[in-house]
Amino acid sequence: MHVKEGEVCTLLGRNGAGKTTTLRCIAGARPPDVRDGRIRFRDDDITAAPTEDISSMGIGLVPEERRIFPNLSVEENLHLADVARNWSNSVRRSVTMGEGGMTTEEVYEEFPRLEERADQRAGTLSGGEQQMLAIARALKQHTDLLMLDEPYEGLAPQIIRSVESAIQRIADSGKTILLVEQNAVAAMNIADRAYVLDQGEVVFAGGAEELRADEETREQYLGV
Amino acid sequence: MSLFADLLGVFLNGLQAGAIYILVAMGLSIILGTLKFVNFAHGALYLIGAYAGLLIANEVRLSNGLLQQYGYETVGLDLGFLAALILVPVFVFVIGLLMERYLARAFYDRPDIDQILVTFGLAIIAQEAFRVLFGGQSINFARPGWARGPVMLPAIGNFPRWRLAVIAITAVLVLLVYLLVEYTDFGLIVRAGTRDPEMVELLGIKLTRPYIVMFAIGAALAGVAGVVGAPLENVNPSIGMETLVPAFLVVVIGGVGSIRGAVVGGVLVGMVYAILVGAPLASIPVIGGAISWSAWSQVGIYALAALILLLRPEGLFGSEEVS
Amino acid sequence: TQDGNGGGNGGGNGGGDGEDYPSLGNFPIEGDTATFGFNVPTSGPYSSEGEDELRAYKLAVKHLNNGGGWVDDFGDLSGDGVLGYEIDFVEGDTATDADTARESASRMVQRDNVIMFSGGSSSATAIAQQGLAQSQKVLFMCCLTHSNDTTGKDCVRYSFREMFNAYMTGQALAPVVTGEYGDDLSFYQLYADYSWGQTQQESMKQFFEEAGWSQVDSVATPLGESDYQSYLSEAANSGAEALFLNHYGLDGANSLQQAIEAGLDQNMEIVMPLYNRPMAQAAGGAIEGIFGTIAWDSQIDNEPSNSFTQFFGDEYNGRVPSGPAQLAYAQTLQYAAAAERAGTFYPPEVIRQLEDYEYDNIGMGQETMRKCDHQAQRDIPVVRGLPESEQGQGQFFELVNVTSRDDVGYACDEGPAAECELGEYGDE
Amino acid sequence: MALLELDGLVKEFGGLVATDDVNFDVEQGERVSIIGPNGAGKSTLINLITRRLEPTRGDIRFKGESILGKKPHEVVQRGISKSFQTASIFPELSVRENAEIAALAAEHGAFRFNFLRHRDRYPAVQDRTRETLEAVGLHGQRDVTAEDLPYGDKRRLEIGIALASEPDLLLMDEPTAGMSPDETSDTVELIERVKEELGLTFILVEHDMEVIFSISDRILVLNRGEIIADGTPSQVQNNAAVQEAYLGGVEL
Amino acid sequence: MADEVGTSTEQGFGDEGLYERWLAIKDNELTVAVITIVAVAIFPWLFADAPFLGDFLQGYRGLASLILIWGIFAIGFDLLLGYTGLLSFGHAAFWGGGAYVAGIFSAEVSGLPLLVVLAGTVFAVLFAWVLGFLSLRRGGIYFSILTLAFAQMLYYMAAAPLSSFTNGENGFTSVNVEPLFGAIDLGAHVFWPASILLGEMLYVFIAAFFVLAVMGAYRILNSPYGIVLNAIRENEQRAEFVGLNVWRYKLMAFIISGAFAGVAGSLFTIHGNYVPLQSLYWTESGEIVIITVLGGAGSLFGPILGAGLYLYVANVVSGFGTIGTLWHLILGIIFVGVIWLFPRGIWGIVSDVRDLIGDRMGGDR
Ligand SMILES: Nc1ncnc2c1ncn2[C@@H]1O[C@H](COP(=O)(O)OP(=O)(O)OP(=O)(O)O)[C@@H](O)[C@H]1O
Ligand SMILES: Nc1ncnc2c1ncn2[C@@H]1O[C@H](COP(=O)(O)OP(=O)(O)OP(=O)(O)O)[C@@H](O)[C@H]1O
Ligand SMILES: [Mg+2]
Ligand SMILES: [Mg+2]
Repeated sequence: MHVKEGEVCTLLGRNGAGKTTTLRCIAGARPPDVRDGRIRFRDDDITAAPTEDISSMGIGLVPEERRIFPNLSVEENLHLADVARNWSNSVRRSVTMGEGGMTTEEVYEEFPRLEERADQRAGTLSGGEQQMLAIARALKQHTDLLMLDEPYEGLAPQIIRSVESAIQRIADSGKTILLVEQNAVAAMNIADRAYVLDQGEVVFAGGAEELRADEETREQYLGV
Repeated sequence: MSLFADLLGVFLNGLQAGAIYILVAMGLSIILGTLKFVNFAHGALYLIGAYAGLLIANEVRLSNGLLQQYGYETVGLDLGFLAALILVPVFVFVIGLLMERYLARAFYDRPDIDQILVTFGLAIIAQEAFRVLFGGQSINFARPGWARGPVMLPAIGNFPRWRLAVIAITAVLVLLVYLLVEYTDFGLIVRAGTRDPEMVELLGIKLTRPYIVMFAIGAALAGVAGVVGAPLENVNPSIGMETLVPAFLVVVIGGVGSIRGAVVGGVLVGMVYAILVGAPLASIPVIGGAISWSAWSQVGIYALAALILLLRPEGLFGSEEVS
Repeated sequence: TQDGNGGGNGGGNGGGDGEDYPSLGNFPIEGDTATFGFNVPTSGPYSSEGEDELRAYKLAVKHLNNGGGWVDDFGDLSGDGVLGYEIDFVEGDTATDADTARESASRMVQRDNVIMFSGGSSSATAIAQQGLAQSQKVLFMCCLTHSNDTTGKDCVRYSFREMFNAYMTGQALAPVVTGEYGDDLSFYQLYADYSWGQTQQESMKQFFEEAGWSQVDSVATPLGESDYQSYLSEAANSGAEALFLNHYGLDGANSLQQAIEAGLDQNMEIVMPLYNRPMAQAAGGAIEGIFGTIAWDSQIDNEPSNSFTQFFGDEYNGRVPSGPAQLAYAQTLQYAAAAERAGTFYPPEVIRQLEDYEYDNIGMGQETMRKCDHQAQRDIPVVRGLPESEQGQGQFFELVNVTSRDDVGYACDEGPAAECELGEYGDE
Repeated sequence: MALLELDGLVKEFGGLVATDDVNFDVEQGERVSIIGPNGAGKSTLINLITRRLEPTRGDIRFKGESILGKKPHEVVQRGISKSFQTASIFPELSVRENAEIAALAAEHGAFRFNFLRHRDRYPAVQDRTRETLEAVGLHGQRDVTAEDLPYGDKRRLEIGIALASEPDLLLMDEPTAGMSPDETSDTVELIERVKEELGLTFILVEHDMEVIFSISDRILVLNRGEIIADGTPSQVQNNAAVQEAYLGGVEL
Repeated sequence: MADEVGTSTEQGFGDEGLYERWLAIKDNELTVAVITIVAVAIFPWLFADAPFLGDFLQGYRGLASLILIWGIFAIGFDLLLGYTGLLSFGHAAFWGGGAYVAGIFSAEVSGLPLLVVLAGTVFAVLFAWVLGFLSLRRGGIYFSILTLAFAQMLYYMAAAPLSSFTNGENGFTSVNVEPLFGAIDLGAHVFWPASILLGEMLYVFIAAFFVLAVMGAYRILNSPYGIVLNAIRENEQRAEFVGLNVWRYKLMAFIISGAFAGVAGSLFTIHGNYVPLQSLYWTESGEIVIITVLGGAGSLFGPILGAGLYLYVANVVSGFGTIGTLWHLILGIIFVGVIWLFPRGIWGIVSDVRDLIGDRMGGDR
């Protein structure tokens, strides 16, 4: 499996197909289980790199269930991304972090809702707001590759639409996006290319159009 | 003596009694809240702080123990009390670093019970090591004039100068730690890590160093407590454990991980104690007078803890998720 | 009747005593070595005291076997063992804890078959050990224990106490202290809330009120308290002119130190009824000018005291012996002398020799070991703490007075003795 | 009378409404499946029925009697058993002991004062243990430590534990999650067999449509805490709302 | 003695050899009883008087009794820690509380030994019930600290407010033990020649309780409770969801372990004729934790081994010159080492070695 620079790629499959696991492997979370295979990012082998280094190299993950810090305020949640950029993790650092992503102002422009809630504790935000915060946080990082794990999960239709357009805009700005979704139709709206996963194996790889045309795969693996 | 002055006196006594517990409990609580590490050896850090302070400040004559047997009748650097106050926190901070690196880290993933047991064992080792080296006797922690004797306070009368200083030092340290945790990037990372360490790493921050530093800060607080608290009593090998038990009560009363909780818990314990000992109860006709409530002062502290835990199991300022 | 026998070493009368006594406790002794047990705290809060006791015990054994020291002056002792037996000893650590002390003592009795054991340092450990002594029928010679109960409520036939008690401390202190500070002061007492502290404060109240002082209040502090500040502020606010700190050991060092720290000495006269050396050491400069009583002191000027200070110092390169050391040494020799007088180690006979024994050979004047409660009637040294600058070399006190035994003490139906029931000799 | 009745059940987590006014009945002998997107509130619903969660509003009746205010173990004793989403077993005990615990709870009730009687003196417990293990096909591995079993067998053991108490109603939360196709079909077979043999009533939460359609009489579709469809498999399959919310039809 | 409790239900005697035959009978209740009785009967002689061994060990009979007493305490504690997974730091309350009540009962009501033990045990049971009721509302570290707090409360009560009953720091000295059944003096020797092995009646009295305790614990572990408690330790939530009233089982485990502590505490009073205030202090709770973990929590024999080892070191090794003064330190280091490297304790190491040898002997079983 590979993702090209600048494209929007989507990873589809049923529950438990292994989508989240794939993203987590890339991000380096709980990586020692990777038994076979390599993960390369821009020619660097990151299979065994520590989580924090992978993040520093420009791979951002918006994980399932959002994982914002409920005990911190919205502002603090966003600030943490800035802190992360300037934080030196070891005395002799092998990876240097590039320029940051968006500033807080830019993020607030993107999601005006968050500015209104700047001082609210993130745990008390609505689901949609939390999702925005999670995406905003990833945008603030220096991310070349943004990985989104079911970003529409639990969101109301109009919020989905605004999240969707945010993703679209990010994609347009030249960032690479890897989107994981159960909802194949929604994903294919913005994807250039798609992979379909089942029981941990890639069963389909190709352009979004191609998948749309492939009744059988859709029927069998996506239930559509 | 007016009732007001009386109450003021009791308040001050309660505050000073609680101050040392606050310092010890704050470190204990931070370590338990952020690192989820149960440290029964925290009292040993108090002990180390006390002995280190004693040996830095004074020259001490030993009358038994292994050192004395091997000819070291007097030990200590004799650099003065001020030097001790400055050097001890640094020294115990370093011990905290080592403890995190070589002990706690190996036990983060093991059950609570193992953490309790291994640190309990360590506390015994520390206590016995001091007993073996310096003997079991209590050593007087002599101080220079400016840290000794009484000051005259309006309304209250004579009050030990050093106890007043301990209250002030505690207040300053509480404030510093509070600012550090609430208003610095470091504090932000630690607070975030408390809830979701993996996500912090996904953002690109390795938590190893913030954790080790946080642990060492907690340790240093216990060390400070040792060097400022021991002069109020005497230095002997069992003071560590004796301080730990009430400090744990303060932590659970206040709520794990909460600085505010440690402060309120410590003050509460100090106040209950001072009230049971002091005048207010005795001057109330029905319950005072005939019965000496002072005999109940220790019982009162434990009863308070039990009561609060039963009514509010997560402690006064604790959040439910921690346990 | 009860017949405690350790080690199951059965055996009839035998022994080398040449007398026909049944076997009882660890009597008769097998072989030709009699073993003593010395059970002192070498860890815990009174360990420096215990170490000094141990030095004196070892010296006593050495002198009993080879002559020297007071052995040469005691008419009953030969300096060639006791009753032809060579004396050996075992030691144990009480850790200043009654439970440990008792276990250690029972090891001495059962495993090492000691014919006598001695020790103490803390009334709780002494009382625990003498209970064992009575049930095992092995003699216990108390060393440092000051509670009225040791020879009062908890007294036993198989134990003797040379040390005085809280009651006698009150009697000895009252004249000296009232002489110094005047005879119409009001006083406030803090006391440790257990039997020693309770009896101590009762005795202080009794004898100081008899001397014309009046008590404002007497407040108990829990055992093991380390922060007396709250109690002391109450005392300071009470308006009393004197403060008695009936605390002992570490508690005493803490309460005295904290009283000085809080400036109580500026407005009140402080009295510490019972001192000991580790206490003084831990309290440091705080003891300056504070009155109290003490078991024995090297400054007492008479022949036995001077020679004890001399030969103890010779043995342990110049060290000045403490009061407990003198008690330890004296008690060991007293036992040996009694056995010689009895002509046997058979405990009931040795006990009878010790009961109502009159002596003046241990530096505390003319004494009687009373039969009714096994309490020595003797003089009591009253001391005053030295300033920190003059402390050192084992000296912490200035000797103010040695109160004569005629001015202290009580009849067999009075005071603590009224509660004493000694129990059986074991040969009834 | 319905075996299980849910009446206006609401569960809120802070501001989030996890189940929103859920009403449905389950008849004796019925096999009901609950489907719905992630976070729809399926597990929450199951947890409400097993009394692991306290509802914000509403009532749950089992055999005509409200079970609100009952402890989880009391609900189990009344005949509601649950198989967990992730294999929840007693890892350091043997397979046989795992089953025996459930058998004990079934034979002896929630608590009994029998700590001085040997376990072997209860033949009924032993029999039930053996029957349970045979039913899930683990009798041959009875002396293996549970944590050493392969994942699929652990799930089977987990189901076995739930079955040992001979429940009237069995709740299953994603019983085939994490299983390979073979293991999944084995499990389906197991469920089929149990269904035949014991005539159980059960409620199943699953994402695997094959499993759902092959073994349920009735399907409930949950979306954002609300029931959006309730009917036979074919009815549900053709339901537009379901297509939209879950099966993936049209984008919102 | 049997530590792997109740692993075999179907027993068959084969002729394959001694080892198999041993395996077949070793978990039989009668076997356990016989082995325990024999071990207890020869223990004091081996420990104190046996030629060479007794001299080498330097044991003594009083210590043998004390080891059995602490052994009873440790067995009970292990039911809670090893089998139920609850770490109590407050068991001094039952040990010391039982000891005090036994002492006071003997002085005020009756000195008949069985009644004295009964009184101490009843108190421990009732107190464990109350304390368990309050402490078991919380798990993990909170449970440990709650039990510690309640036990300390009892200590301070005994030290000051209740000192008129307990005699405060001096300890309770008025213990009055009468002859057993009014006829058999506990201080007297048993009839010859049994006295060579057993010594005094007191030892027989204590040993009888010890055998009962081992058998009782063995019964409990092989009863439904054994497996239920294990289940609670392993996965408390699942145990609740198979329909077990976890809370009541935990409370029962706490009470049962309190009862063992009460029996042990009462015997301690009879053994020593004295109750030290120290018996209520938290260090006593710490000691039983060390004993149990060191010996091997989660096995029947481990804690007994731990009790023997700990008391031996504390009372005998502590007298050996320089090493003696270091005994506490060394024990602390060993304790930390055991938790770090061998969480199953010394008995865990022993049984691993034994299994290894067993595998060799028994072939591919
Ligand atoms: N820690 C774990 N232990 C055991 N199995 C796991 C673990 N994590 C994931 N799995 C299993 O691995 C498989 C793949 O899981 P994954 O979360 O990657 O699926 P997914 O495609 O993201 O599903 P969803 O759509 O529900 O998010 C699942 O069957 C899951 O149950
Ligand atoms: N303890 C809790 N505290 C707060 N929110 C919770 C809690 N448990 C569940 N939720 C929320 O309630 C909603 C419903 O969760 P639930 O687990 O019932 O979903 P589900 O339908 O089982 O999903 P899945 O198919 O992924 O298992 C989710 O948004 C979840 O985040
Ligand atoms: Mg996923
Ligand atoms: Mg679910």
